[in-house]
Amino acid sequence: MTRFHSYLMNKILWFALAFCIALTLNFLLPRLIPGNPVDVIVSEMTTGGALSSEAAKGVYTAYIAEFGLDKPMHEQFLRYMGNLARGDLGISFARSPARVQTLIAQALPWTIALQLPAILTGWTLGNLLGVLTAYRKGVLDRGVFPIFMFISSMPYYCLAIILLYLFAVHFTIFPVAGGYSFAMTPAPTWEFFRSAAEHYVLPFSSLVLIFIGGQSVGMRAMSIYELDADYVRYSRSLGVADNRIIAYIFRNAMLPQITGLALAIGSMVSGALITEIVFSYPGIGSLLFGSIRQNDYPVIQGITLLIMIGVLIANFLVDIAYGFIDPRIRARTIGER
Amino acid sequence: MTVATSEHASFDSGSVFLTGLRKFFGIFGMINRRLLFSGCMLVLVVGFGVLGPIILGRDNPMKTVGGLYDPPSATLWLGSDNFGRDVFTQLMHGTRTSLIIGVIAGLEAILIGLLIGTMAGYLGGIVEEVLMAFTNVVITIPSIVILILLSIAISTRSIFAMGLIIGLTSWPWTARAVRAQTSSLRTREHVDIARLSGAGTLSLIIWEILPYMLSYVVMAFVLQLNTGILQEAALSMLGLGPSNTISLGQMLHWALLWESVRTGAWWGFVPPALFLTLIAFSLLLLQASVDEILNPRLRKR
Amino acid sequence: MSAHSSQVPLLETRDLQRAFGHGDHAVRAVERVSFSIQPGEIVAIVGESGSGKTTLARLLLRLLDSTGGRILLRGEDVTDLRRSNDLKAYWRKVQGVFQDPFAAFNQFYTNRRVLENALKLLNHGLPRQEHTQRIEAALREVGLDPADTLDKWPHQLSGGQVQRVMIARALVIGPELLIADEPTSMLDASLRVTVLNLLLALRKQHNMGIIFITHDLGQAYYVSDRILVMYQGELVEQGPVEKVFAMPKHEYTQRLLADVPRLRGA
Amino acid sequence: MIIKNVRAYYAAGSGPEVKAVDGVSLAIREGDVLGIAGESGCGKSTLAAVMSLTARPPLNVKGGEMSLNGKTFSLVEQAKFPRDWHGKMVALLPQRAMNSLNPTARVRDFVVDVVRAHDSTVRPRAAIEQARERLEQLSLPARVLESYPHQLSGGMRQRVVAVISTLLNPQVLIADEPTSALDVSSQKQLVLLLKLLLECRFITRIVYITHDLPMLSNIANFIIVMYAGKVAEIGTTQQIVNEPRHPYTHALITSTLDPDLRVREHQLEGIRGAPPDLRYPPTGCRFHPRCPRVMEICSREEPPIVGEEERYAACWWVFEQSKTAGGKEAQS
Repeated sequence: MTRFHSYLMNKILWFALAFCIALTLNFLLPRLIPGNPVDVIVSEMTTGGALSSEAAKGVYTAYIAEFGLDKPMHEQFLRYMGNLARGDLGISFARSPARVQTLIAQALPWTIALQLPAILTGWTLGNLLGVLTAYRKGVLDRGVFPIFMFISSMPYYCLAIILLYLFAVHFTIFPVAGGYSFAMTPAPTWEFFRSAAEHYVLPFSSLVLIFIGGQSVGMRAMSIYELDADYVRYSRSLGVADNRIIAYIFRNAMLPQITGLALAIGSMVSGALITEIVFSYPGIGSLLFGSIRQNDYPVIQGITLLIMIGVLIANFLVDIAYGFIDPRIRARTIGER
Repeated sequence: MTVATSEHASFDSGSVFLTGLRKFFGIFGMINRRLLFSGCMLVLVVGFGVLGPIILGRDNPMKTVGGLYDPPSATLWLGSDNFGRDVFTQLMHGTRTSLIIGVIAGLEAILIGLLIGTMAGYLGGIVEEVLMAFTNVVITIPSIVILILLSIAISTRSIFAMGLIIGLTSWPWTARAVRAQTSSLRTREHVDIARLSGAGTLSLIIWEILPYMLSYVVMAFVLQLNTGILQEAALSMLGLGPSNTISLGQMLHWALLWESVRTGAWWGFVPPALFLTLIAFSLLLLQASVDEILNPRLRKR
Repeated sequence: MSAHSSQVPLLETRDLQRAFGHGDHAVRAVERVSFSIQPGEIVAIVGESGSGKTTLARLLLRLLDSTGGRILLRGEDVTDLRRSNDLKAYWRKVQGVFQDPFAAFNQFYTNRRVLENALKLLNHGLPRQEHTQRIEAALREVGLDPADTLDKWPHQLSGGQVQRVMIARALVIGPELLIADEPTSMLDASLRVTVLNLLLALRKQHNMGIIFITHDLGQAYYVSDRILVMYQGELVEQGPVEKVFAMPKHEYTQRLLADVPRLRGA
Repeated sequence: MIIKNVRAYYAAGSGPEVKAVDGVSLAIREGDVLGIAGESGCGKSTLAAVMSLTARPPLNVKGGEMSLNGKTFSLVEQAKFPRDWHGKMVALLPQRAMNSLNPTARVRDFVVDVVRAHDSTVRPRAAIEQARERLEQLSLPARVLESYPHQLSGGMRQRVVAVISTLLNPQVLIADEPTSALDVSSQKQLVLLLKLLLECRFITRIVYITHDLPMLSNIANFIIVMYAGKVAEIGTTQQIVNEPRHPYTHALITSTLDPDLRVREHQLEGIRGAPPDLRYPPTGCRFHPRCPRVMEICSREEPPIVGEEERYAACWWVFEQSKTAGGKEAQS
């Protein structure tokens, strides 16, 4: 086990380093804007006529003090880290006094509810389709597969736009925007769930089709590689049944795909940002979109932080899982390609 | 160190280069339909974006020529957008911008990837460890985060800057692959033979290792080009596109923001979405069909 | 052969070592190998896969740094040569031929380029014409027609021909010692003999010392004067061929000799 | 078992096919080990694929039939063979045992699949028990059943594969260069194992394919020498080794380097040239461009078969020799 321990320590160290670098970037980059972010906001407020110059000055000093932008950089950094440690992401510029973590907590469930089922469904169906097209060839390989290959090469937001136009605008089968009817407030009622389900269909389909496409293309290539392996030829020469051979191939081609699943779940938050914008779905994507338009830096930083944490954790878990699998199996199933 | 070559192995090894050569020139000889299709599509798209504005004399995509979402007509072939600008002109210029950004990003990613990958793979030891650790850290930080933060930090984003930013986040995968290839190539006997003839490190990398990676590099560039174009579109749709110009992503951005989809003004969003799809599909098809030619395992089917 | 022992050997190793990796996980590919070779002598190093014989070849060719021990060329310590010019000087005297003739050629260049590159090592500033003469002479010596070989790509030749071009490459440089790492193992039996005969001719013509690395006892027996047996990185036995074959001392050599299939039975 | 007139070509993209095996017939009796010898590109591995019913595109079988136990099938449509032929009538002992076992399955799981493929009523436990018994009879450790392939040494892996291939007591075992990646000690052990399998009557016929003549002379009692997709000579091992008739066989035998004293006594001669490109095989006798005994007729006409069914050579020179010898006999 000592070997595994040192592997683990090594990994923890590297991920800690990656995390520190990510945090520093997250802190530093928005502060590179010439002047400071508050300048931009306040000037926009005044030009918009929302504020008199007197009031603007008040807002300005209040913001500067609130965000500690008058302090030297290192002090700001310590403060930022200290707040983070307490789970405090600060106050939204645009929706003050709402705290960033509250805004994110409202949006995140929508994103997860949209993405997680789409990823799991797409992954499962895509892998099955991939193996079957590789092994069975015929109609599946020449008819169904190219369609999914086309879909998978499509930018996912383009598919979203086209689905939206076709099924919500041209044929008004589904609602055009939002996560539920505007007339409602979220409540655990039958009507609300019905409305949410109606709003769910299009964004979900746009994601799931892309996932199936991408997954099946990858799985097909992997399966073709396995099909050519010596062990397949040998098993066939001994008369081993087809379904057993497919099971071998599936299992061996699957190992790398599991990594893909873990990483897809880890990057779930950033995976469908634009889908949400297209459908005005009340998740993280829409929140980010609004925040960018309003120069709401604390919210943007909060979201980027969330994305990073998800991806880093997923990567970390995948690496640890690989430490468990025997390295020789790993080398043979993944390393050689 | 096998006892002797098996029948199959030597059947292959004897003609490795023959097949290699055939692979290269065969691209012309055994053009498959998919390659032909994707190639033609790309030529058309590039011609449209690069030559279109010159031939048609439509050099200003920002000029207001109509009203809010005028439908297509004899003068406005694809109608006008939310600001009354000609969608057709925007499409040409947008295509060009997207392609330029993609090329800049792709070239940058390939160059950085090649530099870091060959250095790490060839030199090995501590250099390799440091470079690969750096690469792995960059890989684990999601590129979209860096892109968002960097785009915000640069308040005025030129086309060139957009390309650079995108390229800066997409090189690590190329670097990894190049390192893996380099470290296996450097143990090949022809590299040893060249060393025994007194060749220096740089000349070894350029003359003995790079030629073997040429086909990979071309394919990686195609993929990076695709990534670059799509990343630009995603950033633009988030509202972080290049300033003071138009790209396919920005056309979609404005179309979404000004409710072109929901008001049924299809000419606002269908052309850019179609073009993005077309470019992405052609590039991937090109990559796949070239891969098929270079990789006999897939071709056999 | 023992008569040479008073002379300064052409090449000598003392406790040569090479380990890969560090600490507990280190693999000792070559472990305390000491031997020497005289000018004009053919020494066979016999070992099976994993015995460390290819690592040893790369150490001797200075393509790989040792992790212990010394290498001496005509009494001069060459273990720590690092500078490009020093290494070039070494490679003028010590050259190599490798196992896989097709892998040893860069597929992107013709035979002419490989041979001309080898000449660069000599940096005499030879006139161009002399380049060509030297290359053509070398090709003729290995039994190839220069006009028919020079501008061909390696894939246009058979394995045996390519291997002979490889030997011609070494001849162009004119080394005192040739290290041949399994030069015949990828060749068919019928072509193998041609290459072995060529090695014998080189020794006769140029008084070249040859280290012939092989897994095949029969070939070792056919070409060499002395034989070294390697097992798990160590030199377990060495001596004149007849002696080693007639009275193998080490248990491994005995087993090896007993297990080799013979055409007409044991 | 009899195999008649096998022709198997590789489709080579554009351009002519590679005629890897072109009209080969052979017969093997119960209890025999038939060796097929030849150098790279002679078609011996292709023949192994055809005989073990594992030929797949781009290798296409153009003709030939196989008879075994009174049943005759055309080899052309390999997929049409009844499934119980695979493994039960004909079994393959492949070249690379390293890759021939599924890397992520234990040996016993594969054993279960093999046994149950032919009799689905067998319980998995019974299948494993059957394999365990077999291993013990052959004095191999039964614990290998619990291992993953990578946990076994190269030699052990090849022996395990040999046991699995013969588990169903196939009528013919096709061994395709099974020792080429092994060290000499493991080679010897594999050969001993195969001999033991014959002795125990688990298998009754072996077709052993290799480029390694000394190895072959230690296991086979009949040898077929192939050159460029055709049979050059057939005979018992003694006849091939001691009285080769075909110039090619002769050259092969003389260029074999045994580690014994005779080897050093004289300089050996190799064969000039290289094996032909089988997309464009030479006219007449395919060996004629390299043959030291080449005659004018060799490049024009296919060589005649000289000798009987079990001892012949296909060669013009041999034909001439036999004619003059026959003529002398008639005179005296």
